[in-house]
Amino acid sequence: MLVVRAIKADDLDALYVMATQVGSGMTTLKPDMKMLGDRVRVAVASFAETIPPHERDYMFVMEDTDTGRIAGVCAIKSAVGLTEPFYNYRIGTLVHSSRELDVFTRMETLYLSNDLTGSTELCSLFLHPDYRSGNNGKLLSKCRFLFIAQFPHLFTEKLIAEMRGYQAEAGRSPFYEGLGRHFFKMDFNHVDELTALGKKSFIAELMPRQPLYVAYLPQEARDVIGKVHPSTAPARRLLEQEGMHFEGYVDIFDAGPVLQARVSELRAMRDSTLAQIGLAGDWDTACAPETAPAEPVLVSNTNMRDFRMLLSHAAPVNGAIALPEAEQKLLHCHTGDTVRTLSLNVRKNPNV
Amino acid sequence: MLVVRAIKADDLDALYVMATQVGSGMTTLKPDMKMLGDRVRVAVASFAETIPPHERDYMFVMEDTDTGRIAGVCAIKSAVGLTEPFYNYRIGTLVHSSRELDVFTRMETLYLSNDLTGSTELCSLFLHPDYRSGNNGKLLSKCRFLFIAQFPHLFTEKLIAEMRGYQAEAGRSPFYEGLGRHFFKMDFNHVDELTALGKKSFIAELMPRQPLYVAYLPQEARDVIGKVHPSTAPARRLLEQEGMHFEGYVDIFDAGPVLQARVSELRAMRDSTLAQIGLAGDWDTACAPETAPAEPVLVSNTNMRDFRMLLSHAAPVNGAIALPEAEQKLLHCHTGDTVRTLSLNVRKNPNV
Amino acid sequence: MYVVRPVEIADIAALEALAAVTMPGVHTLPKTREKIAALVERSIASFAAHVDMPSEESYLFVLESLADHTILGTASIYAAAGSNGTYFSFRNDVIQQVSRDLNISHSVHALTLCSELTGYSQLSTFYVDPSMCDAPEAALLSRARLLFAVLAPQRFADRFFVPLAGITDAQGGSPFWDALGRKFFQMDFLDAERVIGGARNRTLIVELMPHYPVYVPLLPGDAQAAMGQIHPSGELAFNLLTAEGFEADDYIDIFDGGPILQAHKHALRTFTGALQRRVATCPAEPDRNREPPVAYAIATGADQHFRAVVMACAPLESLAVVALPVAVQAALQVTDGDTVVCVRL
Amino acid sequence: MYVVRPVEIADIAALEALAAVTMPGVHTLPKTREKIAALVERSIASFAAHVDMPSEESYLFVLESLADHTILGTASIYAAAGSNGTYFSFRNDVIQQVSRDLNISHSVHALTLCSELTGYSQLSTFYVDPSMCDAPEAALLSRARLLFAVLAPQRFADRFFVPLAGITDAQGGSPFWDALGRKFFQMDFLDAERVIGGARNRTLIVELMPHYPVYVPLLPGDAQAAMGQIHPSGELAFNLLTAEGFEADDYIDIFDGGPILQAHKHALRTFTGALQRRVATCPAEPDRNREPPVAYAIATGADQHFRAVVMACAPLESLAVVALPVAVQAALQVTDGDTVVCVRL
Repeated sequence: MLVVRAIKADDLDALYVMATQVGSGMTTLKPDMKMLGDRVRVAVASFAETIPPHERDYMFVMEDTDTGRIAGVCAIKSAVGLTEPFYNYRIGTLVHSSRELDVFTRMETLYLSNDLTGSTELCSLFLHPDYRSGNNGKLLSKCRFLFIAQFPHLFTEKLIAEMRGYQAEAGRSPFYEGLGRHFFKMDFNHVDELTALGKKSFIAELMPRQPLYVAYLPQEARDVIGKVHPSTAPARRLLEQEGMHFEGYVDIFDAGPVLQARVSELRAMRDSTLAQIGLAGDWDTACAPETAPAEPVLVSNTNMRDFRMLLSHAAPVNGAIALPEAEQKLLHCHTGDTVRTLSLNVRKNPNV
Repeated sequence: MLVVRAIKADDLDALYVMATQVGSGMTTLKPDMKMLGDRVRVAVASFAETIPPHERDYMFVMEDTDTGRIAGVCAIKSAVGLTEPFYNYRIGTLVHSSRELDVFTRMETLYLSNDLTGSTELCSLFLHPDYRSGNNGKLLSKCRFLFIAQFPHLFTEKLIAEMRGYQAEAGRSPFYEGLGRHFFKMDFNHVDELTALGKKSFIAELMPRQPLYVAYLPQEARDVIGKVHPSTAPARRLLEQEGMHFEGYVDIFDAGPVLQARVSELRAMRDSTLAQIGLAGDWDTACAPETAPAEPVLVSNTNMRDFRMLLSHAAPVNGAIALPEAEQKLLHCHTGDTVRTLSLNVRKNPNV
Repeated sequence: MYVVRPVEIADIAALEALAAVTMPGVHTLPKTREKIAALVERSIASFAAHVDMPSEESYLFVLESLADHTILGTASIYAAAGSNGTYFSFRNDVIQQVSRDLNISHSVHALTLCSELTGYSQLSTFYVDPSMCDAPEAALLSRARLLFAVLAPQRFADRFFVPLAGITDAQGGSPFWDALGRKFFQMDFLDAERVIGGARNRTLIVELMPHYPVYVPLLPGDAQAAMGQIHPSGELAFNLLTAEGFEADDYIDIFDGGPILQAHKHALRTFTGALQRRVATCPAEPDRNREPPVAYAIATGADQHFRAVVMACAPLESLAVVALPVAVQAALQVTDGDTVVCVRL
Repeated sequence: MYVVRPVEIADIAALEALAAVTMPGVHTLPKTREKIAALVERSIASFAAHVDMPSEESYLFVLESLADHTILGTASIYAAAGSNGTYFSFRNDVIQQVSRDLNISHSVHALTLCSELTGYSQLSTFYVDPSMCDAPEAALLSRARLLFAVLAPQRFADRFFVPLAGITDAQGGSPFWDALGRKFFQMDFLDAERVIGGARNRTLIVELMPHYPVYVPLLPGDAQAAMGQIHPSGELAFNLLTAEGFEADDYIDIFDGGPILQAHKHALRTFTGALQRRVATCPAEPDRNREPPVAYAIATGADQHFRAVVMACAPLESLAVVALPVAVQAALQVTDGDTVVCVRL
């Protein structure tokens, strides 16, 4: 079975092996033992709560308990941009209008901003190709929302996730070619590497600081603003189901979208429920709304330091959940313990 | 009893009388027969769906059915800024950081923007002082959300409400004194009047177009950015309960906040339910969760042209609502008709 | 002989004929008799006015052949550009970009909508009959405006500028306009020029044009190439003006990207080289032993009596008087002992 | 007699003594012997270099009393400001605001961080002993830098600027800094000047200073009042430079708001008034019938042999030679038939 759990110090080697599989495009998960070691150390300290909340970086691994193999990884960074500026373009609107000529022109504009400074970031999601099937991707991505719903006081009001932007053939970014290249005079991959290494002062030095009208860009560049890389589209949909939205912020290099949410408006915050492990009373069971019998449910324990989560088919009924023994064991829980539950899939209000 | 309903052509006189009571500060409800007449005409055409959705202005009156008197008014404008530019300041963040000096400065900035162009606006809320008691204010304000939940296809994704900004003694606006006055060289009230009259080209002509650092403003002006006038605080809270938030847009003159929501995330969209007028089955009643017996519920009919809404104490149970005869009459409904219901007050998830 | 003088009511028909052949674009003569008549009347009133501070005056000059009294060219100057508003132009800013970490150093050009030329005196309409293009009278006509400013400095600002028409294609399209103005105005170049009447001081400009600097590298190649380029019809004017001391690199037109030449009067040859000389009647037989003769523009009159002609004579630098033949005196309407200003052409 | 000449190693001690009395602020001598020595060495290398394009050279001059060989002042010039980066300043923009509807018309000043002065030649350190402030040698020292540029134009740009220290209070605080720089740097004025070493070309400036124009009306009154105002210690330099032809209104310093004077060389009296004359030895008894004598700065040498002195003599405009007493010839290290440049002081 698969369980998602807080990373531990001795996961480092497995994490490194996984990072070698990631390939380019994810700047936060590079096969660099020093970088990964630092990161795991911070993550372990985060779960142990030995560093201040805004410095934390909660990293989770998905473990295949049959083999002990690490199948995936994902993380929640408590606050971005507090030591290095965190840049985005924000898409705004300017209206140019003249009554005299009866002209009304609505223009999109790009503002270089650090508006998302201090936001909590969902990042570093990677699922090993061997495990890309069934609900595994959903489990890995959505586990973070359950964690946030369990410990909301640890997070700022704003949650973000940067999505990889659209690329054409051979990794060419039409947005970068239409904008950044004129100012950086170097290849997209080179720029990408520099930012991964934290060398960001060149952004302040070379990036045009004045707001730009989108209409100045070539059509090809305009077309991809806020578009994700095709391979990222499923990941985007999962986040959108949980209440994250594209609110007009994009990456300054490839114009990939940033999804955002208010923590308090996440589906996990609204709909997740606590339940005690055990059998529900007859009356409760009888009155339970009739749902599809095999509706999967995310279930986690409520323990920060040893946070663990899995996908169950046991449904919580009026505050009780009949969790199978094996799953209790994987969660390090027993009958009578409280767990947090959230249906894996979204149920829309049928009345609107 | 009080019923909120779509305005009708013959409400004009009563509306004018009400507008004389409003006083300064609300630019959209002035005692001007020509302006009000135009507005009522548009509103009637809106409910009749004889003008395109983005031109509509749904205006509601609250009628005291005992006396026939108009007790209050409120409106939903389908889309702002499509004929005259709609200006706001957007508050952004810029980080100035130098590793060399170990300086990291996070600055707030004001961007003159028309970002909210095309948004649906909640506006023109006024409740006659004689009726400012009980749940009347809530009923009047929240009726609009039920209307939106009933006809969501008519609205854009973004919903906004402009809140009156903070004023000091004698209507002095510290924000205006610290910023606008330097460029407009006239009194706040005069500026306010000009915008009410739709004379907005002076904004393009005189307003500083470049982004401003908030730190340049006097402390007194900075302190009131995003602050509402004390008398507006209760109205703000009502909107926030329904899922509207301050997202960093403020009025360009007095820095009053704009509250925003995605229509799809409104409480009314998530939680309002349809119910048939009639008695619930025994089984349903028996299984109903035990709520406080007198929990008030907003109930509306589902008829666009003759939209009517009131506050009831009948609770919907599994798709049925036992609405008293008198209330059915006020809603122009009968047994077997479908109504939309939403609890007046918010129920928070007790599990987070 | 030819004289440059203020326009008169009687010239309207001749101007109308000139207008029929001038090119489309900015800053040429209007096409209708009515508008030409309005221009002429405004000019006559301006020359007649007593001016302490330059304001809405507009002075129109014509080049007349004294032989047959035909009008062979016209040129104008506004006392203060944008006087009832703001004169808008694009300032050509250069931003140095340096990153020592990356070892990058280059400059980026940006165009900023600005109003700095407001209140400058503006040289406008300039047209000479093709038959006269190579004659010194073409230069005389162009400089007559500055000579008038030398004679009546209180009528003008200390700085002058001249917008020259930018390049357009055969259909009257402008690549610069297509990349910029069109996006905001949503109309063709010639339509925009028509609705705005060639003006650069209207509220609608600040309403419609971009508020933020335009980074030149983001413009399409043809628009970049058009920046600061003159319409072929403006070549003569351009050459005369740069020879005069005007500089071209700082500003361009907001519509077609044509160059706007500008200068402080102290940098202009007409101002720095103007010599005040007393008039003497020419001896019947000029002194053949003197240095070879030099072409001078000779002008007089600080009001409606302004006149300017071309004359060749010995260098005047070391002389206190200028000897004028009777015919020249007649053309200038001066006589022995009057004062004229003389500038080498 | 006094001579202005390139600094030499032997002057280091004297400069150290001068540095001990100069005011705190920008563009004065460094305080440590080590840094002074580095400056001197850099200057010596610059004077000795063969230069085609102005770059990182920096030239330091001293005013020496030939009577007792004391050093009474020093002045320097950089060949190209910001040569290893970008020289940042605030450009003083004026935005015309006009609303015809509201009948409003006024101008708003805005300060824009710009790099336009990059590559200009920069006049820097200037200090004269108080005993010499009223002597013509103070003017000589200031102008010696430009005289050197006249003699060695390939070493300098066509445009020059001079930043002058702005006003500070008794505690070394700057009201302009408090309103602007402090908000971004989060430190006191003197601390900021110390960490940046008085430079205006560092990456951290673009990292920390505001990216958008600062609207002047939003600044507190004392900061507005400080804009373009000089520190009292700079008054002498200011007067000498404006008399020279420098203009003060276009740029101010990004830290203290002090004025930055600038000019094209064609606008500077030293360039426009410089006369090249052959040296002749002075007659024992000067001609008493000539016009009253005029004070001239006389200079020679396009490299480390540069020398300049003050001398009174008859006007030189119409002469081909300048008669120099033997002592002056010695001070300039010239002799009969050599060429010198002469400018009226």
